[in-house]
Amino acid sequence: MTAITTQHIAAAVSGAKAAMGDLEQVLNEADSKLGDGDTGSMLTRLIDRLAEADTATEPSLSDTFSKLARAAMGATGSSLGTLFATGLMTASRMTKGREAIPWSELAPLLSASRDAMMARGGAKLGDKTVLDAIHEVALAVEGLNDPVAVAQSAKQAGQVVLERFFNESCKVGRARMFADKSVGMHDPGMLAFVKLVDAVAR
Amino acid sequence: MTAITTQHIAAAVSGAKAAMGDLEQVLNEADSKLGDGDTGSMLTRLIDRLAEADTATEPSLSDTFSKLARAAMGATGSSLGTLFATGLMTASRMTKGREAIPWSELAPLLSASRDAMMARGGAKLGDKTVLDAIHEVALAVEGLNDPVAVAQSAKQAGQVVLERFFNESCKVGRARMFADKSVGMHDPGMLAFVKLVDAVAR
Amino acid sequence: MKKLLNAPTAYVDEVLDGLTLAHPSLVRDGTAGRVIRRASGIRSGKVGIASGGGSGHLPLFTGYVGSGLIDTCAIGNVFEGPNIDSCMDAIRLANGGRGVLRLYGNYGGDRMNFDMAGEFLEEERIHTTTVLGTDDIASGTQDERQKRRGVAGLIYAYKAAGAKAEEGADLDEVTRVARKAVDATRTIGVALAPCRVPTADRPTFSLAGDEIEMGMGIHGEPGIWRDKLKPADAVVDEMIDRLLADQPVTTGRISILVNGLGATPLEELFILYRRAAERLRQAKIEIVQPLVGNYVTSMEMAGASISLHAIDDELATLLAAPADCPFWRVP
Amino acid sequence: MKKLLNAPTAYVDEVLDGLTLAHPSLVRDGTAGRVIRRASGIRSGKVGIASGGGSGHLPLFTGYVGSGLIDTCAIGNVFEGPNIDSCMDAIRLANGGRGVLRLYGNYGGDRMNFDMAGEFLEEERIHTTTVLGTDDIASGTQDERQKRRGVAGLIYAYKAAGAKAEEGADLDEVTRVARKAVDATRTIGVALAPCRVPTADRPTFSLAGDEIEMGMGIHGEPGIWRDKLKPADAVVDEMIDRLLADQPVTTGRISILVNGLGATPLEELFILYRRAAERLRQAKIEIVQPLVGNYVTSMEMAGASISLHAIDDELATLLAAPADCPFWRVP
Ligand SMILES: Nc1ncnc2c1ncn2[C@@H]1O[C@H](COP(=O)(O)OP(=O)(O)O)[C@@H](O)[C@H]1O
Ligand SMILES: Nc1ncnc2c1ncn2[C@@H]1O[C@H](COP(=O)(O)OP(=O)(O)O)[C@@H](O)[C@H]1O
Ligand SMILES: [Mg+2]
Ligand SMILES: [Mg+2]
Ligand SMILES: [Mg+2]
Ligand SMILES: [Mg+2]
Repeated sequence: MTAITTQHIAAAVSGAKAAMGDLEQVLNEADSKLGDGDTGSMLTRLIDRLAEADTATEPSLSDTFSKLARAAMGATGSSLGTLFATGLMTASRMTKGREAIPWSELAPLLSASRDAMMARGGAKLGDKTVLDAIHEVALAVEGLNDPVAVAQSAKQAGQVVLERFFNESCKVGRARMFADKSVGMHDPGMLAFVKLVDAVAR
Repeated sequence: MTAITTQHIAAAVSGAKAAMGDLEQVLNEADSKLGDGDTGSMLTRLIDRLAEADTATEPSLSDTFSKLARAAMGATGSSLGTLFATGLMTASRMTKGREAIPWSELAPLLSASRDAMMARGGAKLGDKTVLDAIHEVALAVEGLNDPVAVAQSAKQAGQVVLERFFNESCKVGRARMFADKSVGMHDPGMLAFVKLVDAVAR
Repeated sequence: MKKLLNAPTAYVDEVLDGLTLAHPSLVRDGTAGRVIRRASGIRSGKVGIASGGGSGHLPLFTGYVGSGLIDTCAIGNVFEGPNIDSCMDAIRLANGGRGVLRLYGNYGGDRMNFDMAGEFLEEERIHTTTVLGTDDIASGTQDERQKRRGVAGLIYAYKAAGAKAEEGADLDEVTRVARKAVDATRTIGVALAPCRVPTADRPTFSLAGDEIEMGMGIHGEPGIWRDKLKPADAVVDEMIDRLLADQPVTTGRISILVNGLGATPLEELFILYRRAAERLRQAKIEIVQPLVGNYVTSMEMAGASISLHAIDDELATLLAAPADCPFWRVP
Repeated sequence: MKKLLNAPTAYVDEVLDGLTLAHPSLVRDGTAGRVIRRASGIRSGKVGIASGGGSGHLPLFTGYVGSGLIDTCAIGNVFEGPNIDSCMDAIRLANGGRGVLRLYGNYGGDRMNFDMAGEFLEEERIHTTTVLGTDDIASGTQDERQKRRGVAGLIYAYKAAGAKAEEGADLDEVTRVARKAVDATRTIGVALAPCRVPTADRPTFSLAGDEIEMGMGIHGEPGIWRDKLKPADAVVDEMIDRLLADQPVTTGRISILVNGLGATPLEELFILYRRAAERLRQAKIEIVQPLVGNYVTSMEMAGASISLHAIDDELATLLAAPADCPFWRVP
């Protein structure tokens, strides 16, 4: 039975990087509707930096996550990028000293990251942010220990959460002031997470 | 036999003012090709000022021209406007003490104005400017003493000069540097003069 | 939306190189060169003021590093907050031993990174306080004032805090006047045309050829209404009305900033100022030290913002105190 | 091409009202209010410097009225020369008894009106001289240099002549250094997008979404070539090459002005400056007092110009002399 290792993380990063080519302007476009139009370019840069970080020789999963967190932090100070780095730091803390974790530990890892991101950013579940997508995926992979099933469920959950929030309004940031305008469009952070899950879970 | 009186001048100004409504943007457009796109708006303002100048009670043609010259000078400091004012000043000087002049004196008046404008602006005949149009009209009305014939000849001369210079290149101002670009278009000052002659000589 | 640039990803670093080459009073510092500090360094014994934010708003933020203003500035990519390292660097470099005020706009990324920087720096025992600019009245209702974004009015907080710090005041005092300046300042903007983030392939928003948007944010975030272009006086009247409704000027005295967003010519700013001054005169409000120009921009965005900074004697004195940076000087 | 204005025909007067309201060191004067002069008036015994030109180029011309710079400025409508009355007023108001230098750009309308003003003033016995700015290298060949137009580089002539006049020099000396400054200055511009004269219903020119025009004049007059947008460094390289080819810098020292035409953000100007500084360093030319910003604009035109002002010891001293106007200050 397989477990999550540093190699899986490296593969996920490569997958994400490959996906960003097409995603960059799609995410910029989504962000430009209510925000400042930079989500895609920011994530492209961030993921490029993750890909540059050589994690092959890291002794533990924790060290890998930590190295990636530091790379992410160096790449940006945007909301989403910083939350992303916060999630990676949490993952690092939770995997101290471990070379691999079973797939069934992905759900608690995601949940803990989500909580850390909530604490850092001050948003709540239901606010129509990246948090809701992480939450949904965490729930979907809960208890699963088979990588194929995990991938399947994660992808499915991504579609579900996107659809569910499509007609909701944003409740954080300046967008909350113009709640109506955010109905009928995807939150760029949520969209980014779902699309990257799709890419990584091929 | 009629002669040119202050009333004729006033009628000419009204005619010009009425024509500017349509001409303003046409002349701006012509000027924007090689210049700064303001010929029409400048002339509109200038002619509005001429129309505001009450010349009805001026004792002589000279006083009328002088009042108009001052109005023109107050309206603008553009090349064409200033040359226009220079022409009016010359007309004033040439009509000192006279209440009316025969139509046959229009040609020498135009010629003298043209010469004063050449001295002021430093351009020559053939440079494709308003001067060429004035020159052509002066030649055309030379010796004529019948207002209908004057009007007819002046209008015809205007068409001729516009056509003749259409495929010539500008030889003054910055446009001279880009002589090729001025081929196949009208000089805005020349076009303005011809169109105003058309309007006034209805 | 043409731009004179080289690689879009090199934009910020090339801008900072040019800025510091042209203005030797500013130097690049910090691990990634993403801090601008005074060439002279922090004066020992002076409270430091560290700011920061995303690129694309020159002269904000980096341009206001100078005497009587801020000491250091962490700078992020275009419309992205500065990263944690830069925030830490900016705080450390502003530390002259009497503590550091963190004074920046109320944006998610900026806040998270300055917060994390503060946590990391706890063991270094640099005493810090935080004041956030929240002047944009279109970005939150009255009862959510603390959620509003900081825009052009932030420079009044720089001025007040900077003057107080230069006086030798302690961190609490510097913090108090920064907060007081923020509380006394309101801004509203109107946009005529968008800008484009260098790495993006289209503008941050689109407006029809005859439309304007009232209340738009400095990153192109949605505003209060979008409608046909109106005469300048009508636009100014609405802006002044909204500003005064949000904050009645009880002191009877204000400074006003008529700020260009980037592509709007000075001529138009003076047309706006003329009307604003007329309206304030009618309201019997005295104008002190008006500012008209491009003080806080969004690259090539077209439009303008108006900020009113209501002053009492204390704020008036701080506003009038000497200050000197490449883009704002009070003699 | 949206504009924040009221009646297009009121544009210039409203701009001047706003300008003088915001900057009390400048006042409107002259029969039609179309002269800006120093609030303090002309100092008796000082040579006066009168300038003038069309509106639409702020801070040029009116913004440079101030100590160590010009004394008065006649201002016309947008892109039209000032009228004779204003020219006469500007000359008279600049007369402190030691003569007046007329210093302005080499444009037809401006020249005719200043000439006529001079003729009308002959009987008033104000001793005047004339120096015309001719820095735009794209507006005439080398052997027709006296026909070239004056653009951004005119401010260097203001600075040199203004400093000399402030020293107490006589009219001949002030005239000599003005001419020397003009002779030492070359400018070239590149346009990215046009502007619109307020009363016109379309822009002064049109450029495709991916095109730029090298050498375009500040009113949108045709330039040297029109082509696809290039990287900023390539654009700067060509501009610097053309400038240095026109005028080899024998003194080894220059001031450089990287000037925004109106709608181009400061960020891009710093990107241009960075490269220009690099190129000059490579050419072993020392940069003194660089200027980067919007010094001479064409309303909302997008693009930039680069001016090189080659200085010897005399011009360096004049450039470094104190000067103070709302838009340029040398301490
Ligand atoms: N406080 C927050 N909590 C959770 N998610 C957030 C928060 N702020 C922003 N986000 C997420 O980040 C996305 C915007 O990311 P990005 O464009 O990179 O940031 P910025 O707003 O700094 O430009 C949003 O769509 C949202 O999903
Ligand atoms: N020196 C000159 N001599 C004769 N005509 C001139 C001269 N300069 C300009 N013109 C005429 O004026 C016209 C331009 O007028 P206008 O646009 O009002 O002036 P400006 O160039 O000041 O914007 C030209 O088309 C030309 O006919
Ligand atoms: Mg964003
Ligand atoms: Mg013209
Ligand atoms: Mg952003
Ligand atoms: Mg003109």
